[in-house]
Amino acid sequence: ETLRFWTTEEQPERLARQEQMAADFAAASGHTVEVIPVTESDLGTRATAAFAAGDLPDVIYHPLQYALPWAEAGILDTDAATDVVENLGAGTFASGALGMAAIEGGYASVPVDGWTQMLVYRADKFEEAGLEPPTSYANVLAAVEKLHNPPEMYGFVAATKIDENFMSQVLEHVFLANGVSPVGADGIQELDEAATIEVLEFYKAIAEASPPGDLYWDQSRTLYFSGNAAMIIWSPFILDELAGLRDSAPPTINDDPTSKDLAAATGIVTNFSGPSNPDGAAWGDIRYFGITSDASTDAAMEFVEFSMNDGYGQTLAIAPEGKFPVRRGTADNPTQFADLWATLDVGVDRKAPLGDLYAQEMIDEIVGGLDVAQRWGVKEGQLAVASKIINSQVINRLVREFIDGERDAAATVAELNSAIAGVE
Amino acid sequence: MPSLTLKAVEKWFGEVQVIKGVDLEIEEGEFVIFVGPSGCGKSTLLRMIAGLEETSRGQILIGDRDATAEPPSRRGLAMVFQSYALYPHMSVRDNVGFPLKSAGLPPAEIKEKVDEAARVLKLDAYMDRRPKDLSGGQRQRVAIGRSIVRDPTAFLFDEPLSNLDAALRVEMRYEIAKLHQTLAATMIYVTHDQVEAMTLADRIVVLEFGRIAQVGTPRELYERPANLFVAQFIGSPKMNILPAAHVRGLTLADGTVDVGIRPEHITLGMDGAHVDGVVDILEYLGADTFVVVDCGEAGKLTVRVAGDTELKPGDAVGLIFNTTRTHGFDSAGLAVS
Amino acid sequence: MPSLTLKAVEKWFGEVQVIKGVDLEIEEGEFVIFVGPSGCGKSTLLRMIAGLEETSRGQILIGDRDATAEPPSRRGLAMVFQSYALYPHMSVRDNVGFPLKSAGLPPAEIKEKVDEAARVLKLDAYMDRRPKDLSGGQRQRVAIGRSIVRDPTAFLFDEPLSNLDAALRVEMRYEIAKLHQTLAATMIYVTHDQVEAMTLADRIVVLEFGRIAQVGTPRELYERPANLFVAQFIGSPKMNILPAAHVRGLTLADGTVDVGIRPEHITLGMDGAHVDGVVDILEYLGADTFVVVDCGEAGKLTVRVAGDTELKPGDAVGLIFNTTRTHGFDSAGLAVS
Amino acid sequence: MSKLRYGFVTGPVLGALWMVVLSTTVAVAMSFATGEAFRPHILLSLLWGAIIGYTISQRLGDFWGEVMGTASLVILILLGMGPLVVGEDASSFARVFAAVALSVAFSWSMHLILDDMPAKLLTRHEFEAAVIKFLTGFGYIFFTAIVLIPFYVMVLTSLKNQSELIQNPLDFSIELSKGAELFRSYDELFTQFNFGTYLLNSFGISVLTVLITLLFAVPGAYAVARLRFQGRAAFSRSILLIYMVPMIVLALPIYIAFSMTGLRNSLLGIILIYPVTTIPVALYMLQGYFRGLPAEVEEAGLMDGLSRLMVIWKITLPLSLPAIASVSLYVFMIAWNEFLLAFMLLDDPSKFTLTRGIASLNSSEIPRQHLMAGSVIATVPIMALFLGLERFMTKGLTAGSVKG
Amino acid sequence: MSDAVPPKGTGPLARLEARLAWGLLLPTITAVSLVVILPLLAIFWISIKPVSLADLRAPEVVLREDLRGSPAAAGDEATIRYRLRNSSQDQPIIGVTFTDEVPEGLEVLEVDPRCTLEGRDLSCDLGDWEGGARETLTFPVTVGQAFLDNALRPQDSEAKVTGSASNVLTNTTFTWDNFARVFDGDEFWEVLWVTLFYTVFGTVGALLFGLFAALLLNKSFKGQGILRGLYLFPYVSPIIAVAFAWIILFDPFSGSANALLIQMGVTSEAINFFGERPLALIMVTIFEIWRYFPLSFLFILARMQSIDTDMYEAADMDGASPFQQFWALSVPQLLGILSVLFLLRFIWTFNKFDDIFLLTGGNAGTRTLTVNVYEQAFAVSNIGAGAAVAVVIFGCLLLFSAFFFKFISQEEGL
Ligand SMILES: Nc1ncnc2c1ncn2[C@@H]1O[C@H](COP(=O)(O)OP(=O)(O)OP(=O)(O)O)[C@@H](O)[C@H]1O
Ligand SMILES: Nc1ncnc2c1ncn2[C@@H]1O[C@H](COP(=O)(O)OP(=O)(O)OP(=O)(O)O)[C@@H](O)[C@H]1O
Ligand SMILES: [Mg+2]
Ligand SMILES: [Mg+2]
Repeated sequence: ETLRFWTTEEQPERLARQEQMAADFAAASGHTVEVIPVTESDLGTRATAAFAAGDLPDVIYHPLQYALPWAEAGILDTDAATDVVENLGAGTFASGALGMAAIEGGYASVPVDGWTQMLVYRADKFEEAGLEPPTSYANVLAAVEKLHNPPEMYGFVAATKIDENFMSQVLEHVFLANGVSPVGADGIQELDEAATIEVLEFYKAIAEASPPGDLYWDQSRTLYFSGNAAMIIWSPFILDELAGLRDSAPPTINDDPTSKDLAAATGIVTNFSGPSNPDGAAWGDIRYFGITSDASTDAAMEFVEFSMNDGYGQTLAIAPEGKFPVRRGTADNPTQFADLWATLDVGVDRKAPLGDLYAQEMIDEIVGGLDVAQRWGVKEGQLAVASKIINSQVINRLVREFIDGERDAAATVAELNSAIAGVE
Repeated sequence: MPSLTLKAVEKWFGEVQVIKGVDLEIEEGEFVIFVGPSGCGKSTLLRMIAGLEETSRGQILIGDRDATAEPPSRRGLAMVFQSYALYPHMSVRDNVGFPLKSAGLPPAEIKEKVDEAARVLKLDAYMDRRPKDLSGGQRQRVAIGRSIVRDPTAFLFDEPLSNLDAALRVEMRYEIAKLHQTLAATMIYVTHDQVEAMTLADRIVVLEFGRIAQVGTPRELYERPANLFVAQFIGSPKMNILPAAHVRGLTLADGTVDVGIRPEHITLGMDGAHVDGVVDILEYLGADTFVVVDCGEAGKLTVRVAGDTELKPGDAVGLIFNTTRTHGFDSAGLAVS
Repeated sequence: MPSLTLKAVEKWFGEVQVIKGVDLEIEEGEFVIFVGPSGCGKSTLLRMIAGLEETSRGQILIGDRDATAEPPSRRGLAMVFQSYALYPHMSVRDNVGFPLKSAGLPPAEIKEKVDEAARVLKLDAYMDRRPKDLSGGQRQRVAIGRSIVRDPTAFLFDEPLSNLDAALRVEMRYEIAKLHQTLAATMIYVTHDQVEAMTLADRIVVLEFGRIAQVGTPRELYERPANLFVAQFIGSPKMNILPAAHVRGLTLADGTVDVGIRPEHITLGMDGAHVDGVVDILEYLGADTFVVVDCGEAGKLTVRVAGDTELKPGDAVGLIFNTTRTHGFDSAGLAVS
Repeated sequence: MSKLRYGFVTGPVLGALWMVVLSTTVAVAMSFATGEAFRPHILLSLLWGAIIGYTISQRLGDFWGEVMGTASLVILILLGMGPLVVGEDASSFARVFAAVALSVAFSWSMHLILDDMPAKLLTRHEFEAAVIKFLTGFGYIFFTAIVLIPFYVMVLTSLKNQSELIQNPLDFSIELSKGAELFRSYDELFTQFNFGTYLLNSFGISVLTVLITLLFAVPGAYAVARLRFQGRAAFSRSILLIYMVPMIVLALPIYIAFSMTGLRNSLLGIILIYPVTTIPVALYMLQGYFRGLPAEVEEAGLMDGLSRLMVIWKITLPLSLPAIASVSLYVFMIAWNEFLLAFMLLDDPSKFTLTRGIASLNSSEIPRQHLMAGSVIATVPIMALFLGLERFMTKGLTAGSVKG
Repeated sequence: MSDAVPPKGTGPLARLEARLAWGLLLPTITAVSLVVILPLLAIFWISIKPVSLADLRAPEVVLREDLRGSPAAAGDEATIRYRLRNSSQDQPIIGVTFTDEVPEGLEVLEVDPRCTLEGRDLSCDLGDWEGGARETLTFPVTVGQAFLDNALRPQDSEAKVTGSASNVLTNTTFTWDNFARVFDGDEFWEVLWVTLFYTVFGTVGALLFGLFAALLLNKSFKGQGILRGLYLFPYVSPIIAVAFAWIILFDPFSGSANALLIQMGVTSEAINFFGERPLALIMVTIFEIWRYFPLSFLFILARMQSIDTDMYEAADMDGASPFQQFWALSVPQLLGILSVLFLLRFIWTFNKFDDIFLLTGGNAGTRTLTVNVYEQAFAVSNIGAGAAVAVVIFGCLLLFSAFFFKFISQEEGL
């Protein structure tokens, strides 16, 4: 069989690793795998289109937000995924990750890896200015107040490009921090007006402390790397290039593109809180292998099992800094993969294990976040609905319009409520 | 058996009738010229004979074969166009040989016939040039060459000389006359230049608004025009026409309304003048001078005098008609004799 | 004081010399016509006078003002173009009034002058039409009207009649002659039609390859051509030229190489024939017949005889020249007397 | 308006405006070339421009006077009091170069503008002639700038790397010393991003589109142009009408139909659909040309014994080669540049056309010099074609379309 | 002699010609109607159907079978499990049945009441299904030696499933919801306004710039050909290349244009050209002008060069100054081509999709009708709504075309 495998990890180096794994799989099983990169922002449309055309690939590597909607739309063969999980042993997976993809009678997809979103900040500047780490709205705003000094230093680089997933992620994180969710136990629920207004005003404040333009991960990282941003929100994937291990995205804070100075000056926060939710929340993302309804099921299952077993090391090694194992080990050795992960090198052009680059407590903070990370609708069992709302990007759009000053906060909340209700 | 016969031929463009019933027989070897003012339907009639225009009504016989429904390629006629219509992408040789090649003749035979035509038309020197590298007269000759090679039943010419300058036109006219003498083929020729018509034709067909006004030899048309239209159309400067009432001392047939007299049949002199007038303008042309005489109510008359006349504008003159050469026309414009 | 003077005027297009030093004086009120074969530089010379072409060398004086460097708008001349060059989007009235409007005249004055021009040219009936709704002759009249309104120092005409058909051309020719009589203005007129030149001009300037071949009245040119070129260019059919060696019994001036004789100065007859020949072709034209006689080494000669001649191709004839009307030319083509 | 018509008014006014135009031009050009800070000083530009305009219009100096004037303008600029302000850190060479370029260009062009203009009262013609020369100069600079700048940015961005660009977005100077390293983006596109395949796909598809289009359009256009039949006029119009249907309206059902028949995401589907979008254009262009061919040549063919079809083959086609070349080029261009359908219908990188390939460079973590390098790769062939065959291309454009 | 009425019918030569003409046109007509007419009809059909992208695939029964329990020896117990579900969450499937063959060596102990077992042929009738229905059937079996020998698993023999579902595309459910959705709220009017702004200013701007450029190049000088070629670049380059070049040039963050403006002191802070209302709309309009002025330029230049120079010479003689000539002669002469260009460009600008899609994706107040089609159909996956917008566009188009033909037939004699 020839399998087609869609992956959102489309950078050339990462693709190369996946192709290597595919080749190993081919050697082991005789099935060849064609690795097809798909831009993450296109993934939803393309999968739907391919489904309509009866032209789905066999396996899709996809983020959490698609798992349940796709299962519902019939794109995923949930039975196959369930069988894979069973074959591998449900007990070997981190229960949170598995739970997020659970459906009636099984699992939508097979969880692969995950990460927690981080608030990355210039610890050195914070210290200089005598600021508290940015663990809450108030702390962030205080830091913005002190540090925002464009164009040398922007207080924040907030996501404002509405068709990028990145903005959805950042926004959800900020909403969660203040305990606001569009879904409740019974599905869609009205947003809490007071708390939402706090979120909106906060986001507007950090957007105003950002450079103009449609911003997403790219500008956030570039500005932070050039030393022109005090705070950004980013995924752990930043950790290797932050330490100067990747030439195509070097820190430009000084003349040495391999400098580790910036890494040393950086602090990290995963659990973030707002005024209406003092406990705060972390935001995590899990990636899954979905087996599609058009797949050659047996071969596809074999491929997924291989990737989660013998190939798992390679899967994680694509970018260990952002791929924490959600399968911790096998039945025989329950910590096999967790141990393996700890030894993997990060970086592209230069390599080093994470432990060489960052303090252990920082790594623990990052990794530990995954277990407590939240998403809208997970607790309530309404993840599918929440995913649809996110995928429709209405929240991005309306928040952006609020930032642009088209509406006031209260009107925006009303608009948000009606737009969210409009997502069937 | 006539070479070509038109029977009550009509042509309609939509609701407009352009050829209004033409009957004509053309004999083998005859040189027939269609003349008439612009828009009278000369080209249309020729194209109907060629098969390039559908015949709306009536019949066209080639020999005794009814060719009305035949496409042009089957009629076996050759045509020379006003614009020459040479194939710009082919050499002269290929242009001339093209009809033979389309007919599928063997190359040797084509070569022979093309060389023969080239010899007749003195084209040898530029057989390998493209049409664009030829002068107007040469192009015209190539176009004729292309018609000759096929030995057509008849040649059709649509104003073949009108794109040439005056000197060249005289020369080519001479060559076409020679060609007709040599080939003795049936030729139908359209022109609006009456000099061409007079000098070349065996028979002239004068068309007026899609109808035949008169058919006859050049001399017949010049000397015995059947109606006012032909009288004025043939001859240059044109025949003077004046109301019979204003002419003194002419015996005229009954019903004569207008009298026609050509400029060369008037002499100047006071005695026995048929009309009097004042010299208006002199047109000196070297050999002759045309004197325009303003005769008051009789209108302006043109008189041909010798080139070296001593007349001046304003001189009073009397006009004496050569009475054997006057023409009378009735109220419908038809000649009375 | 002459109205217009050209002094050693030259025109170069890049490396090519088109006008090769022309000197000419044109008197007030004179009608001067430039003739010559196509490409000899007639239009170029006229456009240099108009100021539409730069003068490469030499001077152009208007009155006694040196106008060589003036733009067209300042020269105060008016020009009528071959293509009429009417403004297609303006009514006749606006076309005629345009020069006045450009000059910023008040509307009332414009109206007056335009109406006056319309009256002279009989344009009244279609003052509100667009040029495209006019016939050729009417357009020509509008173009003339546009020149008249400005009271120009001189009128320039570039082949104004060549786009008209034969009948209309005769008519407009008559009108231009009349107009010149009426306005008595200086007119410079370009044509390649020698009939126009002969009938209209006070003085004809014959150009040959950018040089003046001869200047003179029509009669001078016809009767005393200064060289072979003028002799053959003026007169239709053109003058017969034959080598002096083949003519019998003519007393010729020293150095005469070629003898010229016009068709109307030859009579047919055996006795005392200067040349013998065989009738080649007869061109019957009604009033006259032109007989082309093949005289062997003397070449083909054209003879004008009466229209009703009884000659046939192949008849042997003798040609008797009117000895007072022969022209002698030396080896350089210049007339010898 | 008439007040302006004095040499001593028109001269300074045009001089002042022209100086603004030129100093802006030089500032932009120098900024783009060196990345250093050059900017026009509008007030000083107006002042100096007016002064020089006045001197030239009044013929106050001889040749040497003008040279002196030009030199003092150079010095003024270098002293920072001229129409052009140069940043502190600019190299002295760039500084001097800019000053000299501006001064010489200004003096020389001001001369041309005011050349034929008398010093005192102007006629309408003289005044307008000077204004027109000014506007012409401005027009050339303006259009050349707006056309060239985006392409300049495109090409030079593709040769730089991300961090260089971010540090100084104006600095397009390239370090030739980097040699082949400059073309790293191109190299990566071809080695890692499959651009070789895209190029081949695009080329193949475009050529096939041209061939299929001609196959359909030539007979159709001939029929519409030459043959008389009922409904010809209506047909002629519906060609234009079809030509006006927006692609996106068609793309939707085509997308659906292709999805359901499995033609989506296949090169076959693209090759099926492209010609149909170009046939109406080609038909329209060719019929225009056929109409312009002399009917008599074809009639001569008929008289010479050919059937209609043979006439088309042996006479019309050879005669329309230039038109066919134009149409082919134009269709090739459409197919090569086509983006929407490729974007909607193609998913697999192995099947991408160039435009689709570039689109895929846009939204990933791919540095933007790659995006620009991709753009350059797509643009260069069409430009080369265009420059080489400008005559045909322009004819194709005018004959065929007002469409974009 | 002759009748005064034209003959009826066509002559033989005309018939021959007409037949040939239709023969030559047939391939084109077929192709074009397949790809243009048919889709247009489809658009109308879809616009009144409640259909989203995923509905294009009719619901079907998805079945998976496997053997549960890992029997190792003959006599072990296991279960054959059939898991079935309706692939659609909302569409019903009627008459769901399946048949399968039980592998040799498996002894079925108990048969579900909805199923019958004859020999080794199993057939089940599951009745009608609602959307989202799923079903698991289990059959306890004992394993015989034959099974262990053959190593044939239950899933190796394909089960045959029947069940009919109606396809939204072809059934008779109709709805006006799509149109309601399109016209609902302020959004439509905003989109319409944006479209008109973009179209009118884009068209007029391109015409004016084209006119200016044509005036510049309407004289012969050295390098005229090169400049003409150069000025056509924006139009002939691939849209995607120039659109991205613009995006990068005007990037608020690291674009050269902003850097330049800041350096020249025009603005102190970077301007977000493509991301800010109403600047984004103005920018896409400027882009449109930039990209299409070459076309107007080309046409106007061609027209200018076909104007008789005699006319200008006559005006020179008549003493008209250059501006007078421009207003009194050139402008009226160009009016024809300008109006034709205006109409055509108007229609095509109205139809334009790629440019805005690439530049802003329809954000920041630049969503035109065409971008809306894409948004509705693909971003929101609601094909029906997309089709409804397309129908609206098509309506506008017909309106323009009627106007166009009425006008153009006078101007150009089309
Ligand atoms: N295809 C056509 N449709 C309608 N009318 C036509 C067509 N062709 C010719 N006519 C009309 O038929 C009449 C005769 O045209 P035709 O070309 O035969 O005239 P003609 O005598 O050859 O004139 P000319 O000397 O100018 O060539 C004209 O009034 C012309 O307008
Ligand atoms: N702009 C030009 N550039 C180069 N050569 C030119 C130009 N205009 C005219 N000529 C050449 O100058 C010569 C004279 O041209 P001109 O138009 O004056 O002739 P003409 O006597 O008016 O001829 P015609 O009777 O055909 O109008 C011709 O050989 C022509 O080719
Ligand atoms: Mg005709
Ligand atoms: Mg001329």
